[in-house]
Amino acid sequence: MRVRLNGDWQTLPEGATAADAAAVVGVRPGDRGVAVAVDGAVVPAAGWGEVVLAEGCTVEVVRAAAGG
Amino acid sequence: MRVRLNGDWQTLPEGATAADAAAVVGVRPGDRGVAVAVDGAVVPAAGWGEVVLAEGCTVEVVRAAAGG
Amino acid sequence: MRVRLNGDWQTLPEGATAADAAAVVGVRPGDRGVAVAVDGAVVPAAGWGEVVLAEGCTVEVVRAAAGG
Amino acid sequence: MRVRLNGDWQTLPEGATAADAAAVVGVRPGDRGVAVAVDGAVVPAAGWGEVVLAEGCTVEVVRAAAGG
Amino acid sequence: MDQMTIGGRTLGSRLLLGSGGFAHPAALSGAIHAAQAEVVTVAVRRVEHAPGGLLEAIEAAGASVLPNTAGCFTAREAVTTAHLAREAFATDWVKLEVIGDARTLLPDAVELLVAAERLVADGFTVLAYTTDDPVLGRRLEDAGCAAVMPLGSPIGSGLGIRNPHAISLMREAVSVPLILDAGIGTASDAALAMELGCDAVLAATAVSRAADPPAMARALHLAVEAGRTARGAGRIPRLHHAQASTGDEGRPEVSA
Amino acid sequence: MDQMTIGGRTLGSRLLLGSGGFAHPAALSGAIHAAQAEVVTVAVRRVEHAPGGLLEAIEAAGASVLPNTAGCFTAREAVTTAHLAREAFATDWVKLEVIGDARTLLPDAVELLVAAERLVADGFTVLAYTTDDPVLGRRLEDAGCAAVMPLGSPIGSGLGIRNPHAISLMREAVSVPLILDAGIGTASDAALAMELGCDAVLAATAVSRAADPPAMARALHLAVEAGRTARGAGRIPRLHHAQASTGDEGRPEVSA
Amino acid sequence: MDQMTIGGRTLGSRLLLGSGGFAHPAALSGAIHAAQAEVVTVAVRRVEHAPGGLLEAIEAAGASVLPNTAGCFTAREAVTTAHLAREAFATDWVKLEVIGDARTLLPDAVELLVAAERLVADGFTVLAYTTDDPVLGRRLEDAGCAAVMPLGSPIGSGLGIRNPHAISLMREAVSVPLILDAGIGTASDAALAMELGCDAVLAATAVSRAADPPAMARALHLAVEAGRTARGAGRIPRLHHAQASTGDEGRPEVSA
Amino acid sequence: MDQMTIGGRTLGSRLLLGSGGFAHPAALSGAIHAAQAEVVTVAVRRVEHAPGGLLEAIEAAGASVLPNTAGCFTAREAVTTAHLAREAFATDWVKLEVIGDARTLLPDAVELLVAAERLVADGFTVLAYTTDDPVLGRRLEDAGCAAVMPLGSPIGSGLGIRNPHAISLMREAVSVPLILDAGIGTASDAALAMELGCDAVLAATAVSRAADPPAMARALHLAVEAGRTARGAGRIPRLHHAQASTGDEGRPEVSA
Repeated sequence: MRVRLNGDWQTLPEGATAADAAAVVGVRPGDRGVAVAVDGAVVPAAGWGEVVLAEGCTVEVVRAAAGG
Repeated sequence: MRVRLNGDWQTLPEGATAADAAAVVGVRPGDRGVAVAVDGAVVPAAGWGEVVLAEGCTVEVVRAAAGG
Repeated sequence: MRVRLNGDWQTLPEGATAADAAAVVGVRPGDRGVAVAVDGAVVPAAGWGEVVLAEGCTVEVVRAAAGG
Repeated sequence: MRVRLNGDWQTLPEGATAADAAAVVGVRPGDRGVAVAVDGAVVPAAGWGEVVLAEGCTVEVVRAAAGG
Repeated sequence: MDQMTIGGRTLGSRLLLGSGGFAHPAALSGAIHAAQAEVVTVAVRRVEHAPGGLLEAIEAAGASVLPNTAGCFTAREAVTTAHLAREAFATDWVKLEVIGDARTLLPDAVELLVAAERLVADGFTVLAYTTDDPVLGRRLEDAGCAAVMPLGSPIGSGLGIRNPHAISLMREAVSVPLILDAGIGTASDAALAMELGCDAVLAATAVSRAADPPAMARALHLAVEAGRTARGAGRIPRLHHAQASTGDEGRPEVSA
Repeated sequence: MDQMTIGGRTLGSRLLLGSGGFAHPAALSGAIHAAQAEVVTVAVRRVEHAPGGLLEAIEAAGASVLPNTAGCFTAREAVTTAHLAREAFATDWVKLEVIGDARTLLPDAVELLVAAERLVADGFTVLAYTTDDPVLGRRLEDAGCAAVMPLGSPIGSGLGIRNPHAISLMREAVSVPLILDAGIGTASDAALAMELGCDAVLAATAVSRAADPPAMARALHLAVEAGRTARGAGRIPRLHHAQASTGDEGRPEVSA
Repeated sequence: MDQMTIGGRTLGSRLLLGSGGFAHPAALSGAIHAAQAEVVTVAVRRVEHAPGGLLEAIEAAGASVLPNTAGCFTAREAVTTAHLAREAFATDWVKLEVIGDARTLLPDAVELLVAAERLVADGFTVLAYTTDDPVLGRRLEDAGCAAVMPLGSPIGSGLGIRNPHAISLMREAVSVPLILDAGIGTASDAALAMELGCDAVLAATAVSRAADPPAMARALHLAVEAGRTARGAGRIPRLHHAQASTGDEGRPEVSA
Repeated sequence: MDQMTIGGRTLGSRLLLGSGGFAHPAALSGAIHAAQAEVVTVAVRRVEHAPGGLLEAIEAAGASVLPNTAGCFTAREAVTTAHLAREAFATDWVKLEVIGDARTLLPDAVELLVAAERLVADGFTVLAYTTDDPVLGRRLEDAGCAAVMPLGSPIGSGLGIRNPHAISLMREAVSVPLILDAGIGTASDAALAMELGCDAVLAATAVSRAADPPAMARALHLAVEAGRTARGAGRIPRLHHAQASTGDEGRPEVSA
């Protein structure tokens, strides 16, 4: 299954969850200061393991960066 | 029949038209530089005689005034 | 003898000194923060008693005033 | 005889006049729009031939130049 | 001066005039002539408050009428007013004003844009009175406005161009004609507007309430041409120190 | 435009031009015509550095010559330079410059005043280039100067009028003609100078180093007339809030 | 200085800081301390581009985080970014930016208002970065924004407050806290903002790219307090002429 | 803040205060404390017009007295006044004012310089109130003045610094301490003075006639430190366009 993860196309196993995608970029549930959106909808940390990704979906995993 | 003509309530006979209202404020079809709106819709000069006013409607008869 | 003391013509006895003029406006030798000029020349406090005034001279007795 | 002519030391014959100096820089009496000063004093054109230069004097021959 | 084109129409004059505030009709005529204005704004008012003869006076002075929507606080009001004006004055042109505040008479960006889109769709040639916001200016252009009219300062304030930097950014942002509207107080304001890249200037109160309206009209006419010519002439750069206009070379020694 | 009088001579043009900085002589001629200038400044330089023909070019363009004392740092130098100029150009007029600093080319008040007094005594018509100091301006007038020429900003800087308030105070202080000299960068600067009460403007670098000198000359000519006309027209007051130029009376109800 | 309240939260400091542009994290910490800032903005970026530790550094310096929506060009982007920030940083606060132009980074009035309404409905405490348009400021307040943040000039330009008159009109128009955002270059800009009636100032580039960021942070901290104190102190009126601070009464005659 | 040295004396405070215009003596004391001023100017007046106790009040507030020559129109008057002050107050310091015009209270350059030379020769430490003319400033320094005090605008006018460019040129021209005197209206004026390179600021009317003098004194004290700190911090350059303080790198795709 292909998902667009932080701007890059990645291959994840079928049934992969938001938590799996987050893990690819080094983020685990419980990490502080991060957030995940799937197809533009924010997924609360508690739900990362339950949200199953769909083929072609967009996943964004973000953190605070220096900014104005 | 009561119509609100240029901000004042006026009594016009049943069946009165936009032309009749215009006449009240001294304007006749063919006068240059004037326009009439009934309930916010502009009535072309050619149609003044055909637009029959309804009870309680708003008629505005306007002309150019000095302005910025 | 007439002297111009702080802008007003005053009559002082012949032989009057700068000290005498100062006294007229309430100033004594040893008073702090005052100065005396006779005809535009500053007279040190120690010398007030010795400077004899001439007819028609100008005496100024000054102090600090509020100012920009 | 050495004179300082327009900033350069030049050798002129004894008895040379302001007119002679002017000639060195290409200016003749009657030329329009020029003036001569010897040691900081302006010499009217009519007098160029009569003003005899002294050893070491400064001669300036000027004209209009573009300027603010 | 070179001509300009708004909505397909060519104008020889880059000074537009407002008709409000004159002490009497003859003063308006005199000002139009002195300004050499080809376009004069008028408002739409009930006939009892509009004495008549204004159109004729403007046309007799050689100008054409640009109706405005002064006093409208909503897109709805402005759109209807524009339609009344089209019917009354037989022109598709409208100077679109949608005001957001009675004390400053500043435009309301949101209502303005809604009205502009609607009027463009209805076939109007829209000249939009706006803030000095380059992004809004671009949006008005994208909406199809024929000209964008940023304010220099509030209407009638005479404060001139409070933010020249913003006007220069508008010039970069907007391709349709840019007309400085509102705030002009005197000639140097008008010249500055043109130097900043405006295509034209609209003056109303500056002229009509000046002590001598025709004189101020003439002054602004000259200033607009001066400013446009100066922009085209390519001004010198600004320097912190001096630059001599007279060379030092060949300066005589005269200090002896 | 109305005429002005300096030292008993009547001038029809209120824009004076400097002759320095032009790329070639023809550019100067073109600028004089475009500026409609009647007075053009020239410097006094050694003949080797002064190619000749400048006077003739200026006169052919219909203007007369105003010699300056550019580059002089003392009263002594300036006085002698003025005398050389009188001899060479057969004019009593001199634009008196006594510079106090090479980097800013700002005037030296003390030397300036000494030179002015001397030249007036020697029969010159002195136009004094000065700071924007009203007290110094008055002193120069009292010394007999025919005109006082405050700077807007340093020579050639193009920074315009850095202190309009000072220029307006100078206008109150000085009765002889006031000519804004130095700093003009573009048309709006010249218009502003006139609005502040100056009687004329002198431009040099602004014209000669513009991308298109005759165009800038024309722009300044127009701006000077615009500014002077505007001053005479009596501008509107500046207001913090807006003042409607269109009355609200009789506005139709069109919001239904 | 007196405290201020935004969205029900009391702040002791009226200088907010941006975290962008610092050469290294320690510089940010030093600046927060020197600024005595309690609120520091951060952006939301992909984890690969966000090295981590920023939140901790800000909190260790005693400040709390204000997420921004920098880089968003539509209401949709900004709203989602705000939701991501709320999830990541456990705060309802958001500095709402919706940009309309990449070169000037000026806000887009229409998208801004749409996003503000949505975020308020979603329970956010919205601090809205806006133009200096008083009508838009009022609309943002009416939409429920907790603070209105007008720009002085474009982000990072250091041009200060280009239009003080507009900021003073915003103060009249807006009742919620007014925070001058964008354009601050140096201390006098911050002082002026407060004198015009702003409740606070946000500085980013002015501090982070100064030669000595903590020094500039401290300068702005002082300037904000200076400006606020001055506004409260009731400044003297502006006069065209002088008013002596020393009376002439009793001046001795010493000219003999 | 770092210390400054005038005429060999070290001062910890860079805000000097004028004693004129206060409603009552206690207001002066409060202002001295709030300003943390170490130097306070006083005038020299006939005893009948000088109620006494002023020196004591100033000293009790921890400051020392700087006599001025306010009201003098000639070098002669100023020199004698300075001598009277030295005798009365046992100080060699004098703030030298020689006024050239009663309405603007602007200095007379020529008389000022004559008086400065004389007083320096007489052993005074001269702080010279002057125009914003860099050449005159240099001449005053060359004459031996211990400090040069340019005006921002006329005394008591509250117009601030009308010509910041001139003040920056003065900073380049003068090596002795530069103290901005006259015209300060509010905190941002004082901050700007320091940013332009002044070493200190003198405020009189701005404080004494403010609605709340101690508050304004404190505001100016903060502003002076803010401005000086900002100058030392190395401000960012001014840019025509924006410069993002938040990078675009890593911005999430959230527009779906």
